[in-house]
This record gives sequence, structure tokens and C-alpha cells, in this order.
Amino acid sequence: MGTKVKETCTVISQECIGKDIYSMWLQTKTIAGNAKPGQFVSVYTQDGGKLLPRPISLCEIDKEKGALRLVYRVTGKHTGTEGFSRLGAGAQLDLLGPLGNGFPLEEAEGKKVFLMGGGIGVPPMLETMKQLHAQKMAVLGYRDELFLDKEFAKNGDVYIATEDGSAGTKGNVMDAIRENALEADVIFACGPKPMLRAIKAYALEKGIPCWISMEERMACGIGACLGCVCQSTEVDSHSHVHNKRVCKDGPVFLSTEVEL
Amino acid sequence: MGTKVKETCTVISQECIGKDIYSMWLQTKTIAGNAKPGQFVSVYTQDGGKLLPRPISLCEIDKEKGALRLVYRVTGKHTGTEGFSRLGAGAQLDLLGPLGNGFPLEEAEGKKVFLMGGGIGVPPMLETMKQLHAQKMAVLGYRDELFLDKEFAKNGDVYIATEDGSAGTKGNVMDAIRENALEADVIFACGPKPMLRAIKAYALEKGIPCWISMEERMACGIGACLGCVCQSTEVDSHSHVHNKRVCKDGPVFLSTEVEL
Amino acid sequence: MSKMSVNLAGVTLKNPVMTASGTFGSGAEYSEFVDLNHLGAVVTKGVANVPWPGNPTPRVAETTGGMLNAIGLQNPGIDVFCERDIPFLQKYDTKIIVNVCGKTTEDYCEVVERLANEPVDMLEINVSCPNVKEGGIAFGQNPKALEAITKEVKKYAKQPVIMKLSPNVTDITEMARAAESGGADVVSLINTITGMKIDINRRTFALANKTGGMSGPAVKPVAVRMVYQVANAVKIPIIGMGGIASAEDALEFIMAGATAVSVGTANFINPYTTQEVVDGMEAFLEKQKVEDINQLIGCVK
Amino acid sequence: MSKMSVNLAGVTLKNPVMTASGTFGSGAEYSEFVDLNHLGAVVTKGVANVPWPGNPTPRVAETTGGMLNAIGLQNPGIDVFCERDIPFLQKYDTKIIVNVCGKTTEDYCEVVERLANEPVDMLEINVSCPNVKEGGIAFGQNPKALEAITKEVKKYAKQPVIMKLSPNVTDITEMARAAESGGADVVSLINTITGMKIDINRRTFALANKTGGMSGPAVKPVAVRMVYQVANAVKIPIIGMGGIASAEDALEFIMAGATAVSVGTANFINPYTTQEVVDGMEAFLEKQKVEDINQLIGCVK
Ligand SMILES: Cc1cc2nc3c(=O)[nH]c(=O)nc-3n(C[C@H](O)[C@H](O)[C@H](O)COP(=O)(O)OP(=O)(O)OC[C@H]3O[C@@H](n4cnc5c(N)ncnc54)[C@H](O)[C@@H]3O)c2cc1C
Ligand SMILES: Cc1cc2nc3c(=O)[nH]c(=O)nc-3n(C[C@H](O)[C@H](O)[C@H](O)COP(=O)(O)OP(=O)(O)OC[C@H]3O[C@@H](n4cnc5c(N)ncnc54)[C@H](O)[C@@H]3O)c2cc1C
Ligand SMILES: Cc1cc2nc3c(=O)[nH]c(=O)nc-3n(C[C@H](O)[C@H](O)[C@H](O)COP(=O)(O)O)c2cc1C
Ligand SMILES: Cc1cc2nc3c(=O)[nH]c(=O)nc-3n(C[C@H](O)[C@H](O)[C@H](O)COP(=O)(O)O)c2cc1C
Ligand code: FES
Ligand code: FES
Repeated sequence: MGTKVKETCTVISQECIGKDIYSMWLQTKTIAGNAKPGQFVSVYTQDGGKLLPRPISLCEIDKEKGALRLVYRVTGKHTGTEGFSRLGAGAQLDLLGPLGNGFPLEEAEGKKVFLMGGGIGVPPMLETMKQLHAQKMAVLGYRDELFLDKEFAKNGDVYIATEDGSAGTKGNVMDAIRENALEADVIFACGPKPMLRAIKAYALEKGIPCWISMEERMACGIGACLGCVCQSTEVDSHSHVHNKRVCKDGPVFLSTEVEL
Repeated sequence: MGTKVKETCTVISQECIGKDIYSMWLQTKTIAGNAKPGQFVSVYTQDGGKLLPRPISLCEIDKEKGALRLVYRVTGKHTGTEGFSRLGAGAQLDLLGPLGNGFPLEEAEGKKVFLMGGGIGVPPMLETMKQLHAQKMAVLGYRDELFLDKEFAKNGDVYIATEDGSAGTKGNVMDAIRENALEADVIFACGPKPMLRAIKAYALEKGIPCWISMEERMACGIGACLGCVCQSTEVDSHSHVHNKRVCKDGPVFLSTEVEL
Repeated sequence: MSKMSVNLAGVTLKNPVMTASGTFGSGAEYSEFVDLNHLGAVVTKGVANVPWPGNPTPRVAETTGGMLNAIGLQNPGIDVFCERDIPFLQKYDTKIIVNVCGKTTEDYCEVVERLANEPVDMLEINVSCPNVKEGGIAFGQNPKALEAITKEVKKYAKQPVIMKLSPNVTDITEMARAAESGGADVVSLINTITGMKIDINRRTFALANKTGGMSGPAVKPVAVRMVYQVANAVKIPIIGMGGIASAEDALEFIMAGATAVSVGTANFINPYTTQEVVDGMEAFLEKQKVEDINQLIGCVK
Repeated sequence: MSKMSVNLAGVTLKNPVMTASGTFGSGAEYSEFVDLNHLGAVVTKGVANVPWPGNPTPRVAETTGGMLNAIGLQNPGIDVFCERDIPFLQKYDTKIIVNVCGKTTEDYCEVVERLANEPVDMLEINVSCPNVKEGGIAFGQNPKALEAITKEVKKYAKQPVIMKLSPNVTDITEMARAAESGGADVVSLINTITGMKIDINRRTFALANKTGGMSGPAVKPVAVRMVYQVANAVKIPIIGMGGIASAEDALEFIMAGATAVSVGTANFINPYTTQEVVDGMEAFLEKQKVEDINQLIGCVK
């Protein structure tokens, strides 16, 4: 049996850190001990009407305590994430993990690295930034309200873009890079598809390697159901078609491996 | 609009008072104020997979505080009642009520009355006994472990029967009546069908009126779906067939009105 | 305020929200919870030419996200219905739709004829109840039989006729087309899906009738699919139902092609559902700046 | 210890618990959670003569008590399957059942022939996938077509053949009888029920394929009903599935008449489900003092 397990975890603490954005620390038995930045967990609701897991990235990993931090958005009324947001300290929650591959930190060690996060793609970049030994520049994009930005600032330089211009550069993460005339050798990024597309194009233009974390609807979370595929540029060695499983082969892909 | 409402209530307290038997006090806005002994409430789970209400009789009604007491059995693992048993003070629970007709206390005022309860049919007899002004004899039947018996004792005479003979008469409620040579003018009863059948036969033999509280699987709880019918001896004035709705025409019926 | 009224075969409903037959009695019980004046229409429990006792109990059982029922069309018969239930509903400013059941074609026609001069707005013919041995679903699973009974009923009907379709078929479009060919003015779908639950500890069926009809949120994806298919197969309007418990659910059916929707099992879970669906749909239209609900009918292709 | 082994067309399974095709890959992923040696059989994801890319995403959507999928039978093709997946499964002491899909009768037969000399124990022919345009369900909704393809496949098959039935039919017994007449050794049911979900805010389908197959606990009552009907219509053994998530669920199918059961969607919710079902069934037999699981098959009449 492998390192992936499903276990019942206990909520250590939960707080609302922005409009509809929650931060939850969970006590795990084994998941935190085996986890890497860029990986995710499947979080299960306690509602027998809502059966599929909610994939949530690891925002922070405290291996010593065996604890994980998840930062997530409540997407609407009567959703699974709304249910999670109601749990207080001591409540129990089933997690499956750690899942996926995570960011290849070794590819960036000692280099100049952009850690780019957009919206709810910001959280996974925090642990990635913490564990990376490199010249780190976090470039974070928000619609309006900022969250987690101060925690990034403890780990390196931070550049902010907001759509409404209320903080940092008005615009998106690419605008922030241009406005600050930033340069890097490697990119790690997570965020909405249009953002990833722009970053992929930028990396190609600059000729630098770029790893992006993808999102897709999931069922099993472990590579068995083929629910969560993305299109690969080459025939994939596992699927033997142009498909890669986001949950197992990803969620982090070299930007040139996948179609966006 | 009527006195029946669906409202979100708050758990005041909950305790386990026997093996798998729980007692819960709930703060209501209006339900307790309108409730009578022998009525019940539909209790809803918070699980989107378990949609139908759980009908639970009112064990005590505190009109002043607007509070209700429910005493219920957890029927198994992964059941709705198991979910209820996990709720602590402050938790919220949806109730629809008050439902059904209740015991006709006026028919028993000042008379010699048996208040008979068997198993999980014991709880509704408590409020009935409390509100009744009469010569009251509670006759309570249990498998083995007693519950609520001391609270009945505060309101009148109590006779106990246990199947295993661990307390009171060994046998059922009818055995307890015989052993103690009890006599009454009126009977109010709630319990499993075989017990109700025996009580109905006894009442017929003695020529005394007897009201029994029936149980049936329910959906709407208010008389609309026709899910919960029992057979009536005469053509019923509402249904125009030999069926009465337990949730609306009952749960309390004159024993001669219904087939058992 | 966006326009909420819809037209079903010439009958104008103030809004598209109706009740599903058999889940709302004839409205009396739920009138303690919702103001019937706010509903597009009340659809009554199925009524036959004579009183029917229905099936033995247990008649209902819970399933994951839904329920099974095998009421077996208990009803007091058309005479009592005309004397008691129609006058009750007439007090309200809502449309009255009577659901009709029977064992033979003659039974159906007898009830339909009896209703010809009653103040009811539409008739819904239940040829899809899975819980009775005769009649019911036998007509609803065979396109020829469905077309034939539709034609017969239409001969006697003074009001527009809604044929209620069963989902227990290979091809729902074939059934909808048969109803349309037979002259149906409207089709409504879905009735319940036949299911079974076994009590493993007692080694018996959970329902006395062995099988029952499944309804509730669990069946919604099947219902939405069938409404979409039928909307693309016939020209007559569709009343969509099956698992609607919120305005969002109702809008799925409208966007799939339903002109009106019915709330059934959800009434049992929350007796205020019908009103909440009306309010929620209005709020959605306002928020999305849709002037007229009719613009959303079948908008997802 | 009660006897848990069952016999399917001459193949002895150590217990009746199998995996449902398409929910368990070829076992590799779930072998990190359960010991495959403990399962009665592993049924693989559907495999075709050539690699299939499947449908665009989104391919899965949640529904109340269940899910929709429209994977579209993505598979690496029979060659890779024989080189990689069969050797992997051979390492375990469990039966290997290969689920076969195709667009034409020839496609199916090609795969079946290719598997004739492979160490697989049974073949399951998927003529009931609702998510592909050609093949799949087209065979599974027409009794004549089903009988014909069963006959063809049987000509090439060296292993016992399981025909997998679609629930999207008016009369499941007619389909089961057609499979039996065609020479099927076993029938398995149910495959998924066709459903649809609409995203009202984006006014589009939740699945790129528009429709998908519904599975999970929500469909269990339909599946149990169909297994019961088929058990009373054919003599060949039945593999029951549809919403099984616990030993109690599995026992419902056994009591309804299934000889073996498959766990599908529940794997996604709890990857240990298959093992828990085996353990729970054993515990039930012990508690109820049933010596042999075979005594429970079809015991509820
Ligand atoms: C690898 C990965 C990592 C993620 N990390 C985070 C994170 O750290 N923080 C965060 O807030 N969100 C994250 N997401 C998105 C998150 O999974 C969805 O917002 C969440 O599943 C929505 O569930 P719900 O209960 O709010 O919505 P519902 O509408 O109740 O969900 C219904 C179903 O759709 C699925 N679903 C809905 N939206 C999405 C989506 N955008 N992506 C995938 N599945 C979806 C749900 O998982 C569920 O199965 C991540 C997604 C993936 C694939
Ligand atoms: C009028 C009335 C009053 C009742 N009063 C009490 C009471 O005061 N205390 C108490 O412990 N029990 C009482 N019961 C029985 C109680 O309703 C059931 O034990 C309870 O619904 C079981 O739910 P569950 O979640 O434990 O079981 P599940 O197995 O999860 O229930 C599944 C479904 O079956 C229904 N159901 C299961 N058993 C019964 C039953 N015996 N009667 C009716 N429906 C059932 C449930 O309501 C639910 O819809 C009463 C029943 C009725 C009809
Ligand atoms: C308890 C019950 C009784 C029903 N009785 C009838 C009926 O008399 N006539 C009819 O056409 N449909 C009847 N139905 C079917 C519903 O009208 C509706 O088609 C079905 O339940 C699906 O909708 P829902 O999921 O919203 O309940 C009944 C359904 C239930 C649950
Ligand atoms: C994601 C997914 C993929 C599936 N793929 C296949 C398949 O390749 N071949 C097949 O015969 N059935 C396939 N099925 C159907 C299942 O094997 C099973 O018949 C159905 O899901 C009902 O069982 P369940 O409710 O336990 O999942 C698939 C089901 C799901 C959910
Ligand atoms: S979610 Fe099942 S393969 Fe990725
Ligand atoms: S539960 Fe609906 S009529 Fe009694």
C-alpha cells in the first residue's frame, strides 16, 4: 500500500481571511508527513447528497505537527465548500491524500524564480515559496481584496496585481511583471486558465521553463476514472492518447506538455 | 396559514438516558406553544441523502420556555437518528410541527386512567400524564433497561413490566395489569403493534374506551401524500375508503376505529 | 419586475410553478404553509371514476437523495372530488389542473367527461403510474396504446389535455411524439422511476407493493435529460418535473425546454418549497436582467 | 467462517465482490488502498481494438446522491492492455474480467479474439455505454441487436461471456432474455442511466458531452429492481451493481437475485469500499448464522 491514504482529520482552527475565503488548519495522521508543495487533497463533505471529493491544494504543510493548511473559496450557497466553512475546531473531516505530483523544486533551486498565483490559485504557491531555496519573486493576482500576501512577504519579494487597481499594479500578473520589469529563469504558476495561457506564452517567448498547476473536475482523484484529463501535446505514455490525468500525472505540468 | 410551521430550532441540551436512547431539549419559536400531548414533530436530517422526516413524539412540552423534549431511539448505524444523537447544545435542527391530533385528555378528566407505553412508545405518555387531571396509572413496558420511569413516578402511580423480568412484572404491560389487579375507565396507549392489539382486545372485553397512538412510515407528515394510512373499520369521511391518515387523522385513534 | 407568466395551450399561468400530482393533495394541507394564490397552478392527486383504496403499507421508503412510493392511487373518487376539492381550489386565484387515473380507457374517459363542465383549467392524464396493476403505466410504456388513449380522451375533454409520461421507457421522444400525434395539448414528465428497496435484516421488501416509484432530487438528472430530449422532438409545450427542490433546479428544466415546472417530493421536505421556487426564479431573472421567463425556455441547446 | 465463494459460469470467485468497469482502472491505482488478493474479481476499464481518446472535459459532474460521467471510453487499446495491464493483474490471486467495448460488431469480436489466449477469466461485453455515439448503447437498447452481437461474440470467445445491460430500456427482462438466447453465460447490470445537468449561470451543459451516465447511491433502487426482475426472467447468473457503497447495499442485490456484485462509484468516495464490502458481508453472514452466501441469492421473493 502506498503513501496515499484516506483518513479522518480534525480541524485545528478555521478563520475567514477574505470575502468567501477561508483558511483551515487540519491535524492529520500521515498525510502531512508525506506531502509536498503543489500537491492537493480530496476533501469529502459529510452530506450523503454530495459525494464527490473537493480537490484543495496544500497551502502550508507542517510536517512536525502533522498539520496541513487549506485555503479555499466558498463557491456558493449549499455547496460543499460552504459546509467546510462551518466547521470549527475539533470538527472532523475526511481527506484523501497527498495527491498529485507537486512542483519540481529541484528544477528551480538556486535560480531566479517567479511564483505566480491568481485568485484561488494563490494558496499553493505559499508552501512552494517556503520550501524553495532560490531567488524568489511571488507575483500574485487578485480581483480586489488581497489575502495571504503578507505571509508571502515573509518568504521573499512580493508583487501584487489587482483587477480593480486597489493594490499594486492595476491588471493581471503579467502586467505586474512588466510594470516592475521583472526577470526570471523558471516559473511556477497556479491560477485560472487565461492566466496560465498568458504565462505559457510569456515563458515560450522568453525561452524559460514554466510549470503550471491545472484544474479539472475530478471523481477518483487517484488516476483511475479518467475523469480529469487535460490534453497533452504528445501521446501520453500511460493513456496512449493525447490525454494526461490532472489528478495523477499533474496537477503540475511543464507548460509545453499540455494544451491550454 | 395554520399553526403548523417548519422552523429551525436550537438544541438546548442532549443526553443519553439508556442504551441507544437519547433525550433532547429543543428551543422552538412557535411549535411548543401550539403543541399538545400525543402530537409529534417531523425532524429533518442535515444530510442531503436522507430527505424524509423522522416523526418523533413530544415527550415533554414546556410552553413557558417554548421548549420541547424529544426522547428517541437511535435505530442503527448511519441512520438519521444517529445523526440527531450527535448534536450538542447550540446545534440547529429543522422541525415541522406540531403534527397530528394528540390524546383527547377531555375524555379522561377525573376518571381512572391507564397510561400505557411500550418501548419507544413510553415517551409520549409522559407529557400526557403530566397534563391529565385524573387518577393516573402509568403502565410501562420495557425489554430490559428502564428509562423515564422515575419521571412518570412524579406524576402518579407507575407499574413496570420488563421482558427479562429485571424490574417489575416479568412480561408485558398486560401482565403488569393482571399481576397488580389494576382497573381503569379509560386507556391511553402507545407502543408496538402487538401491544396495541392486546390492549385493544382488553378494552373491548372490559367495555372501556381506549385511545391508541399508531406508527406508520411517513413522507409529508401533514396528510397530503397518503403514505401513512392505517385501515379504518368504517369508510373514512375524508378518504372515502377504509383508510385513515396516521399523520393527520391520528396518530391517536379510538381503538375501535382502526384495524390492527 | 420581470415577466413570469407562461402560456400552456392557451391557459395563462401567472408563473411557471405548479405542484406535482399526488404530492400536494388537493391543496388544502399545504395551504397552511403557502398561499395558493401565488402558484401558477395546483395539480391535484390522481382521481378515478370511483374511490380507490390504494396499496397496503408500508407505502413509502427513503432512498439516497430520494424516496420510493407505492400509494397505488388511493383517491375518494370523482364525485367527492367535484363536491369537495374543486370548490376548495376555486377560492384561490390559481389554475386548477386535475390529474386523472383509471384502469381502462373507459374509466379515464368517464372522469374526463364528468369534469367537462367543472371549473377546472386543464386535465393531466396519468398513464404512467408504476404502482397499480391495471391501467397506469401499461398505457405509458407503449406508444401505440398511448396515442390511442390520448385520442379517446381528447374526444371527451373540454379542457386542454396534458399527457403525463413515464420515464421507464427506452425512448422518451417516441412516447412524446405518440402523445402529440394523439392530440395531446401538453406533455408533462417525468412520473416516477420504478425502483425497489430490500430490508436485508427482515429479508423482505421495504414496500408492501415490492416495487415503488422513485422521486426526489436523485432523479433530477434523468428528468432534465428527458425534458431536453422531448423539447427537441415535439412542438407542444412541456411541464418538467422530477426532483425540483429549488429555483435553480426549476431553471434547469426551463432552460432544457420546459414551459412550466412542478414541485413534488420537495414539498415533503420543505412545505414552503413552491413559494420559494417562485421567489427564487423572480430573483434570478432580476439579477440576470432577463425581462421575460419565456426567453429562457429551451435556451440551452 | 461462512462460505463466501460463488460460481459464475464455471468460474469460482473467492467472494462475490468485484469492481465495476471504468471505476477501478486496471487495478493499479486502487492497489495502493486495497489488497487485490481479497477481491472476488477485478473488472477492467473498457478496452477497444485501438486506443480511444474519449470525450472532451468536463467529463464528470456531481448530482444529488450520485454523479454523471461521460468519459467516452478512453482506453489505451488492446495491445497496451495485454502488455501492461494483464501482467499487472496476474500478480494477484483474483479473477480477471476484461470489459470490452467497440463501435461495430467486428471491433468487439477483434478484441474478444485477441483475448482468447490471454490469461483472463471472463469477458464483459459493454453494449450499454451511453457516452459514445457509435456502438455502445445502440446494441444495448434493442433486443434483436443484443442477441445478434452476443451470438457473434460467443463465436470468438474462449472465456465465459458476460453481457452488460443498459437500464435505459422499457423492459429489462426482454434484454436479459435476448442476451441469454444469444448464448450469454452471465448478465451484469446496471450500466449507467442517461442523465443531464445544466449550469444555469453559464447557460450550458455541465458536461461537454451534454449527457452523461448517472451512477452512485442515487440509482440503487432502480438497479435492485432490475436485478430482481432479471433474476425472475432468466436462468443464467447475474452480476448486480449500481450504487453499492456498503455490505448492506451488496446484500440487497444478492437477496434480489445477484450471484455477484460490483462496486463502482463508491470507490471514488472511499477507496477502501471493496474491502469493506467483503468484510461487512462476512460479518453479516456470521451474525445471521448463514453458512453459505449462496443461501441468500434471490431469497427475497
Ligand atoms: C488540483 C486542484 C486544486 C485546487 N485547489 C484549490 C484550493 O486550494 N482552494 C480552492 O478554493 N479551490 C481549489 N480548487 C478548486 C476547488 O476544487 C473547487 O472550488 C471546489 O471543488 C468547489 O466545490 P464546491 O463544493 O464549492 O462546489 P459545488 O458546486 O458544490 O461542487 C460540485 C462538484 O463540482 C466540483 N467542482 C466545482 N468547481 C470546481 C473547480 N473549479 N475545480 C474542480 N472541481 C470543481 C466539486 O469538486 C464537486 O465535485 C482546486 C481544484 C483542483 C482541481
Ligand atoms: C407518530 C410517530 C411517533 C414516533 N415517536 C417516536 C418517538 O417519540 N421516539 C422514537 O424513538 N421513535 C418514534 N417514532 C419512530 C421513529 O419515527 C423512527 O424510529 C425513526 O423515523 C427512524 O429513523 P432513523 O433515522 O433512525 O432510521 P432510518 O432507517 O434512517 O429511516 C429511514 C426512513 O424510514 C423511516 N422509519 C424508520 N423506522 C420507522 C418507524 N418505526 N416509524 C416510522 N418511520 C420509520 C424514517 O422516518 C425514515 O424516513 C415515531 C413514529 C411515528 C410514526
Ligand atoms: C407520494 C407520491 C404520489 C404521487 N401520486 C401521483 C399521482 O397520483 N398521479 C401522478 O400523475 N403522479 C403522481 N406522482 C408522481 C409525481 O407527480 C411526480 O411526477 C414525481 O414524483 C416526480 O417529481 P418529484 O421528484 O418532484 O416528486 C406521485 C409522486 C409521489 C412521490
Ligand atoms: C467514471 C465511470 C466510468 C465507467 N466506465 C465504464 C466502462 O468502461 N465500461 C462499462 O461497462 N461500464 C462503465 N461504467 C459503468 C459502471 O461499471 C457501473 O455499471 C455503473 O457506474 C453503476 O455502478 P455504480 O453506481 O456502483 O458506479 C463506468 C462508470 C463510471 C462512473
Ligand atoms: S479524477 Fe479520476 S483520473 Fe483524475
Ligand atoms: S405522511 Fe403524508 S399523508 Fe401522512
